[in-house]
Amino acid sequence: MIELLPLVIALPLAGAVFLHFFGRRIGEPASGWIATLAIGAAFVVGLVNAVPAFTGELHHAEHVAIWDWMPAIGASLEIQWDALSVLMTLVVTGVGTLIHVFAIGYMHGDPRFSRFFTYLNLFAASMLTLVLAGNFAMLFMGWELVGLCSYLLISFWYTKPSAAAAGKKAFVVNRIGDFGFMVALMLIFLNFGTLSYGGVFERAGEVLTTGTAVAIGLLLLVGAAGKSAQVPLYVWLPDAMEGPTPVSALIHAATMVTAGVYVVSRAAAIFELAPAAGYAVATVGAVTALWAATIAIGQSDIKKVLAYSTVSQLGYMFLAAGLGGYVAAVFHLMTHAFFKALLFLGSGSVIHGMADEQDMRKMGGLRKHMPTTAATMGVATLAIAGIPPLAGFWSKDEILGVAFEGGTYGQVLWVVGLITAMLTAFYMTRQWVMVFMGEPRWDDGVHPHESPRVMTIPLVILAVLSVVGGLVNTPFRLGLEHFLHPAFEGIDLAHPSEEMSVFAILAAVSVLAGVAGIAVGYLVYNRPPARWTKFQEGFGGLWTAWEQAYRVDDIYGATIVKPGKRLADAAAFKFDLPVIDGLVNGAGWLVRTVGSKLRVVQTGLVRNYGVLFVAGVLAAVIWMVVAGGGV
Amino acid sequence: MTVTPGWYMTLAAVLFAIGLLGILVRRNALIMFMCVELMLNAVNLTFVAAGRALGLIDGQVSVFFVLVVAAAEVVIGLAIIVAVFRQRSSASVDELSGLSG
Amino acid sequence: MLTSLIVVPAVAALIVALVPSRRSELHLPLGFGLSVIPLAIAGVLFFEFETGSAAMQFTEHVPWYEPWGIAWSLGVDGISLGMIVLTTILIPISLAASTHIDQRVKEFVVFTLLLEAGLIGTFLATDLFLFFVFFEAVLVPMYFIIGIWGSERRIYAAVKFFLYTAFGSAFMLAAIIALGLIHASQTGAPSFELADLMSLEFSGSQERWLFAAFAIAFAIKVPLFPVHTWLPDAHVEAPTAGSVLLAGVMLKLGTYGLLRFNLGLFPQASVDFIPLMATLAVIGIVYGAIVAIVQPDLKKLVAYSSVSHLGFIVLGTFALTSAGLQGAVIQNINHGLTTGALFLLVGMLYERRHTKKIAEFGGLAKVMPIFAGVFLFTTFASIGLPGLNGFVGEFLVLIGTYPTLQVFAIIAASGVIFAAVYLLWAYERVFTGEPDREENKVLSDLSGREIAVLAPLVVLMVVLGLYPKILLDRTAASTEAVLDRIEAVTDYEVPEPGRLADVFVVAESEEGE
Amino acid sequence: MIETILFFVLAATSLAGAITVIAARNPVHSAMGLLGTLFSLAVIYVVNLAHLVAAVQVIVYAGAVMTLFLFVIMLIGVDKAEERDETLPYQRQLVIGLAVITCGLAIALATGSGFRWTPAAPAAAQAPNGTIENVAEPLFGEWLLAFEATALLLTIAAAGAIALAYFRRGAPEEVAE
Repeated sequence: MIELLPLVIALPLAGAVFLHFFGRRIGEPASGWIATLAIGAAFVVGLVNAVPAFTGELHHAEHVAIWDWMPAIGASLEIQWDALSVLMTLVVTGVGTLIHVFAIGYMHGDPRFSRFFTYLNLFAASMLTLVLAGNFAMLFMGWELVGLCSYLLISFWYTKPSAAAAGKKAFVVNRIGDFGFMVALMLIFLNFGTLSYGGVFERAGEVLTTGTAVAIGLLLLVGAAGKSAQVPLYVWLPDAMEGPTPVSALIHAATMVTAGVYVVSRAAAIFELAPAAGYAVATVGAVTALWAATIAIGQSDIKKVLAYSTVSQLGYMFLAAGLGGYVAAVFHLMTHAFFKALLFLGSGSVIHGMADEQDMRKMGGLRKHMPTTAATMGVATLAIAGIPPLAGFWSKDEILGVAFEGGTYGQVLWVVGLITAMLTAFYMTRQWVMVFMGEPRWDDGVHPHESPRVMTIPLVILAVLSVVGGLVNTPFRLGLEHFLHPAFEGIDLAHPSEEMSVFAILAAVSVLAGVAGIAVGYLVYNRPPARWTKFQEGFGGLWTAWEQAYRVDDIYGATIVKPGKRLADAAAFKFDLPVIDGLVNGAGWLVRTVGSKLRVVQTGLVRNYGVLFVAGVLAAVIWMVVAGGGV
Repeated sequence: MTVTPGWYMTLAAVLFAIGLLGILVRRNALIMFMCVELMLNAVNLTFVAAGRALGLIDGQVSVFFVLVVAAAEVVIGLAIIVAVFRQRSSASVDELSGLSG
Repeated sequence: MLTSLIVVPAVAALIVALVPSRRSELHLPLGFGLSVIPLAIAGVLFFEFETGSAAMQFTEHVPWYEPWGIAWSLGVDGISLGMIVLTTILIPISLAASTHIDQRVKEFVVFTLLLEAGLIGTFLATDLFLFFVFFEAVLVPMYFIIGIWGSERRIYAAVKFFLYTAFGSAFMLAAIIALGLIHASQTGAPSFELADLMSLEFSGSQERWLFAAFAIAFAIKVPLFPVHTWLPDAHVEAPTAGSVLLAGVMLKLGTYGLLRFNLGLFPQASVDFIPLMATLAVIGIVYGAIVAIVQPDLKKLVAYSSVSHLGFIVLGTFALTSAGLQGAVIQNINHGLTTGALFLLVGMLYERRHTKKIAEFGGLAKVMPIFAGVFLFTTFASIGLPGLNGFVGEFLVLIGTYPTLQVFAIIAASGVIFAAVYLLWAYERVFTGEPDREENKVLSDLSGREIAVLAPLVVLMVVLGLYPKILLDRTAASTEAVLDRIEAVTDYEVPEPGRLADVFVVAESEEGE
Repeated sequence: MIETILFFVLAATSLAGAITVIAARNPVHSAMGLLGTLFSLAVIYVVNLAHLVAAVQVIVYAGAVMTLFLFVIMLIGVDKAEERDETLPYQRQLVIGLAVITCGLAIALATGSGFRWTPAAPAAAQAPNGTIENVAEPLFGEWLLAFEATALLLTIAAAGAIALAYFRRGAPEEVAE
């Protein structure tokens, strides 16, 4: 059945191409269902081929070559099918299908309905190319195509200038990350002579000196930071909320942003050789987690909260991956995909119900009007807060466990992780309470209603997954670790300590943090708004800093964008035109002025010419005499 | 002190120089023309003196060619001068500066 | 066969010229019809081309002026094959895109076909003297195309273009003659045949001077950084067809020349000049991109983007690695397709609004969705999105350059970011948002003809992006031959990436004992 | 001995004639000066055994060319004296400068040791006798082509002169006073 694997990419791609040409004619719901069918079929093919992985027979990576792409650098279109890619494929196609179904409802009435699904399918195909790639070149191809689709989908409503700007910003920031990624590929090619995973990872030990390994690791981190919105390069994700909500759910929560974590896990063999790079990844992750969590607290736009929450949770995954806990990272990736997608879709149905209102301060008391959404988002909020037995608890706890085992530096990161867990619980509860509890603060003329079943069904399924998802890899039965182990053979995976006592204490502490966060959130925000402002003033300037996201955009603007423009202006209009063009035109001017000076000699008088003539003859004679050695 | 061809050469050179001086100094077109004739004759003298020195008759033969050229030049030159002077009264060459750059 | 490739366009030009100008509606269709023949010949040539061999194929040799050893000798190999096919593709397309030309259509078609003959001749000539004849001949039709059918400052641009290139090629002529004489002094009879000249022995400085002379002529043509200012003017003023051909093929004369003659004839000098040429290339990449960001005029923006893209090609050429060279040769063709398409699109905008200023546009995507879609597609091909053709060349060049020129490769890779910035920012200002100006609201979308003109380029962009192997196979042998020759003649060691890996293994095993 | 005296006499007359050509204010006087020079040159030719050349010189030059000159002088009526001042700026200084350089050069060559008049071929024992036969033989032998060329030149000159004169008649009659 392995030969069918290329279908996993081909199906959504075919869907995209088909809808591109015939989408408009097929009309509204049909094109949506075709797209969903395409990605659903891909899910089925993936599932069928995943069976050997579940039963443990897939103990070494299968390869399915499609065709040669760039032989000179060992780049070909080939699929690598091992445990890691199985998991990622199932997550991408599974969550993707649910989001496609949701989008059919959400995008109802949009004039470019079919075009939206073309892009969604194209995105699915690109993400699957990234995940199934058998070499770095194809990975980079998926990497950039995913960036393209996020550009197309963020600026889907391109008539809104802010959406277009957000799309461009996302693509450019991603490109900065890709720059780092490309330099990493250069280093890899120089040292290994090929870009295929096999050639690189098997011989990584012998070929790479620690110095190059650290360099490659750090550069991969730059690329991953660009794509997974980590600290320096995260600014594009909050703006990406301009896109339709299913886009935010699919791309900016479940799949694309996890590409960074996937790359770090895939290149585990290289990070194995470079602990320094690993610590860098962990530090970036921890810093991002805390930084984004603080900002999320101050946000009033329902989607912005979730955006910063995603950045924060990705920080967690990087923290785990950096310390060698790849299984923990991938586990959290999976569970996060479930509940974060659910949260985004939930917020989507809230926005849908509230006639595109996104400001939480104008919501409140919606649980009566949108019971299913309220319930499912409640489950997700508890899951992300890390309340047992939900998925979030198991995966976050394992990450904190991995951090705790990671030596003193690990424990510092554990503390940071714990604080972030508490903050996460707080802002998620704050969001839930502001939206669903308390007094209705709607604008007039808004009457929220529950979303149609086509939207609520995916919510329910994702809620179930959020609950069940965690059981896949509890410390009692390390299902996922056993499943993923073949993909990471030769790498000693860091995982939480075995003895139950340490596990129990850690679990208790993290649950305590979660509950504290929920309590504070509930107590503060279940009151009339006046009470909120008093609580918020308690933090003084900090709160406004959080609200404005530490004005990072303005800082970037002032330090990079504005000087860049000034440099470009100077280069174009002060250097290129006047100086270089000046030189060229100057040559023309020079010839003209010399010519006009010489014109004076042409007086038209015969006798002047006579004199010149004689002078010339005399000069020639003298030269001959002198040269001829006469005098 | 026998007369060597060198003497004739120097005489011709002086004549040539005088002719040249005449062209540069005088403004009257006719005088300049005569000076040209003078210079040509100086050249003829050199030809003859050289022919005599080298024992070659060709010296004298080439005199004929110089003569022909001189004659043709005079014919055309004077025709031009006559034509030009129909329009302008003075014979000075300096007025004729129509071709100035 | 090769001579027919040159003669057919020339004869076609003659035929079109014979058609009386009363029947002006006949000229363009006739010209287009005739220009399809060389395309067919080039197609046959492409598929009959023997992929493995690096030698010149289909060679023809007719002595032209025996005493000086000048001959009408043609030949095609991996390096020039791509360019021939590109030329024969772009000529019919640019003719088809020139229906808006109303005055003096006959002369326009005649000049375009003569241009085609000259271009093909330049790429096929293996006799340096013949190469120079075609190299100069190509300037004349382009001068008229820019000078007559251009926009406002066309005379200035045409004269500047002509003089600038002629200035450069004067040096080249001197070098060619010098080569002929050196050949005469070393082997008795003068000859300009490329193969003969390759076997010449040069004294150190002599080779460097000759290299410099050729390099100046080709650097102006490429254009490399300091000598590039003629390009924006020429592009802005040229008509659509002129821009497409200028950017698509004529710029490649420079890069082709650098690869064929500079690397081919002067291996030692090429190795010595690597730092200089690489620096100029990298400056070109970054500088071209930065300046492109703030260009108010769409065509100037694309012109400066060409400076940036061609910087990649020169960098790949002078990286002297197999991947780098292949990348350079492929990027020649890819850049021709993407930038050709961009110029066609800008030309179509110009036909509708008679302006190229970005500020004049806004929100066109709402009014012209298909146009916006194709423009975005071409933009991403030009930025170098994997899956499309721009990426293959740039990626090969960057990956190939790294082993020899680490720092240059990294700086060049930053060019990838700027490319995204200036093109997407331009796209945003022109296409997104609400169309605020009245004139923008009534613009018509792409007509059937325009789609037909763009379709082949779009298809090629995807095909070459996903399956560049058809081209890579044909160029691999020739580029390897160039590298082997340089390795043989000079002490330069072409780095085999991966061999380092074996080296490490070997080194470690020795240390191990 | 006799030749030296003759040389000095003839040199004196020709130089005198040359100087009167450029010095005389009246064109007729300069014409007479030129005539004197021509005659003294003719005699020099005789001394140098170039008899035919001397004869031709007298007939063609003195006879035809000078008469033409005088004819033109009288025709245009420029035979009155004219002022001698110099109109062109710097002209006089430039000419003096050049004259000085030329004399300097001449003196330098004359006194300098290096420059001697060394005829290419050895001095002939016997100077050629310029009789008609001796001159005619090479003129119509070796130099035939040149001879024909001169014939052509003369016809062109004649045609040119007529053309110049002819067109003038068409033009409106300017008053030439």
